[in-house]
Amino acid sequence: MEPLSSYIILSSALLGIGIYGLVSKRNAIRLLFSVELIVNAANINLVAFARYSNPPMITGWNIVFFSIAAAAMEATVGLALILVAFRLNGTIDLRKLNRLRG
Amino acid sequence: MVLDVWSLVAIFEILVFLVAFPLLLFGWLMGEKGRDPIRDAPFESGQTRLGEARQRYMMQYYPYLIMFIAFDVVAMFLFTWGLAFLTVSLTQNYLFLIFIVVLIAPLAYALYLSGKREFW
Amino acid sequence: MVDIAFLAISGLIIVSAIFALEVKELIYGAVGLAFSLIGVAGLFILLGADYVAMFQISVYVGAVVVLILFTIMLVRRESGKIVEQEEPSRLGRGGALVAGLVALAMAGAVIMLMPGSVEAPALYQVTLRELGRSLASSYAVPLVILGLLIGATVVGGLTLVKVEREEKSDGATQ
Amino acid sequence: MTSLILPAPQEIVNLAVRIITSRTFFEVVFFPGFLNVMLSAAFLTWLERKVLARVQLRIGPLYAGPSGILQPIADGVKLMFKQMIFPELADMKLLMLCALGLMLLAFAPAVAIPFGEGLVIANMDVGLVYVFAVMSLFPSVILLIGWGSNSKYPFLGGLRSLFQQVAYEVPMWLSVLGIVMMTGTLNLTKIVEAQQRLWFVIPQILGFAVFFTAALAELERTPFDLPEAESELVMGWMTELTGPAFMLGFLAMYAKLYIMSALITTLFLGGWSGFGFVPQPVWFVLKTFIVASVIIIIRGAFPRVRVDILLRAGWTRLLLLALANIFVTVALIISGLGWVWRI
Repeated sequence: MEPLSSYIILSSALLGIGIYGLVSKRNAIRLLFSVELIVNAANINLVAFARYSNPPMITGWNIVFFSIAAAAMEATVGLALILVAFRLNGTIDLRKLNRLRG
Repeated sequence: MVLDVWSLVAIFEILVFLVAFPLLLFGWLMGEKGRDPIRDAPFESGQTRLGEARQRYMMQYYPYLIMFIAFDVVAMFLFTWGLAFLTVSLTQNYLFLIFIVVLIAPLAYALYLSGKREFW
Repeated sequence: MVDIAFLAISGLIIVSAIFALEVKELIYGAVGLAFSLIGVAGLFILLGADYVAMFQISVYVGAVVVLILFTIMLVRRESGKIVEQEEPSRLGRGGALVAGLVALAMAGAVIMLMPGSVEAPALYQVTLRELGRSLASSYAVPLVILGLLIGATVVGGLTLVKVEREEKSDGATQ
Repeated sequence: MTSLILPAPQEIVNLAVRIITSRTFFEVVFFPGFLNVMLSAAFLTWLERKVLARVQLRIGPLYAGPSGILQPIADGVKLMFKQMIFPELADMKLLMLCALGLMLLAFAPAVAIPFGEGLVIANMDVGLVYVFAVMSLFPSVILLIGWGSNSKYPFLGGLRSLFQQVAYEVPMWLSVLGIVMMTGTLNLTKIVEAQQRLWFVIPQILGFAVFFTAALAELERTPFDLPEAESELVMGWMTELTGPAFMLGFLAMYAKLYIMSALITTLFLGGWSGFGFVPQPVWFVLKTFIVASVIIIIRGAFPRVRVDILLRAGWTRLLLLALANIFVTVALIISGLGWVWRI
């Protein structure tokens, strides 16, 4: 087994990639990808800590179940929003979706 | 040499890949190459091609897709309940019944919407 | 053996996550995301959480990725081949910088604060029954709230996407 | 020190012999594993043509081997040497990747299915959910094939396939919940062991009906073969696959049929259990092929249904039946009959 720190480094890297996408991408679907990646980074941490705590706990798993379910629901609503935005504006480029700006 | 369950799965998948990929590669290497505008035209039962292929979307079935995502999650949670059903007390089993009952109204709404063609 | 598996899986996760964000075609991006999520499921398996991994595959890769693919196909309908014109501008470089700093800070902080190197306890077998029992006993209220969330998602998503009939008929008459 | 750098050839040979003669190797490569699924899928293509021919008062394949049994091999060789033609706007890399992915996905569930007592490659605790999780990846791959072909028939076929598989996945999962509740396990070996006294098809008859219907839809077989309706959509999402790529897709579909029949056998028909001195794997394979034959005969006997009716029926009737099955199971367990299936 690897030490716990390797899992944490991996999940930090995934978090970094997700934040990079959130900051620099303009396509709404890409942003959704980034959010999913960040959620997954958190899930990796939860499961890893559940495995490495002594004695191992099942709590981490349960939280991950809820996290995955909530992320799936969030993606559903997000995609519906993207669909509506595309229907109204003909684009999903977030920089062009600034009709509310005065 | 005892391998654990998931490495056996990985070995099996690698085996399938090692058989399937050379088949594909072999066919690609042996086959004739080069493009021909008539032969490469998409199959349209002998008609000439009219417009983009990626045109007709079955938008009226979108509610089914959203229901699928909702009930996929519900089914996975219900499996954990099914596993514990024999060992959990009856009062705690009611909880999962509430979990199902809560979802009946949204399901009915989605079915109602999917039945109305004019919304999609 | 396990070390090789961990390295391979983490490589898959990172590479396909970057691929998902950087590739030009959005469809390929979705495929990359699917591979990344499968990699995370593999990581869960390494950590002994088989059921969580199956949950991840069936909900994320089996359901969410399908919806993402469908939406991408719908969104690209009228707008030609490439939807986005990405410019690798200073925004991209700044984003990379911020992301790198955040990741470094996170990893550094956690590893500094952790007492020594934590070793895993001996392999444990969580029986799946225990899992269901803990869900049924300790997580009763969250579960019902999750049910409400799922219901709200179904209703909300459908109400968002559906076309209002009056609007449509108005457009037809004008 | 020299042995560290390069092990003696004798050791390599010894290791190879030990691997090849090991039980694991046999299981992975031959019997419950790769060759079994591959040859059974090839056999099923022959069986389908033969049975359909009998239903339609024809003879079917005749020339290759005794009564045409070598026809699949001839077909395979023919397809291998065909040129791969992709339409002009198609995404060739994506199509090849998806054909390969179909093959990997179709074979993957075979590892979890027990073909005899202890005769299973990976005896995993989450076997049932593993099979379902792998099967839930099919719709996205098929959708990608339809999209990548950039041709109208495959695209429509892919979309239909997506909606159909997605609609019937949930009733399929819920119909199995009764079995999970009765046995309290997801391990397929233990589920078979629980059926030693009575097969699950008796108490779970409702679940069996739902599962069988949903399996037909998941397999895209008649009466639910809308994704590849020959008279409307040519070959559905497989229209633009050619040569070896088509072979992989076709083989994957029949492997999926075989695996699904094996799953029905495992869950409802007692798995390997039989009587007499016939070995267990023979029983299992026999039952599997009987189920597959029934599925094939249905193709010869029923017409196709319309797509909106199909989807609506899946989400209303079948889902309700699956939920009813859960309540029937709860009643069965509360009434004290649960001991019959206790392991």
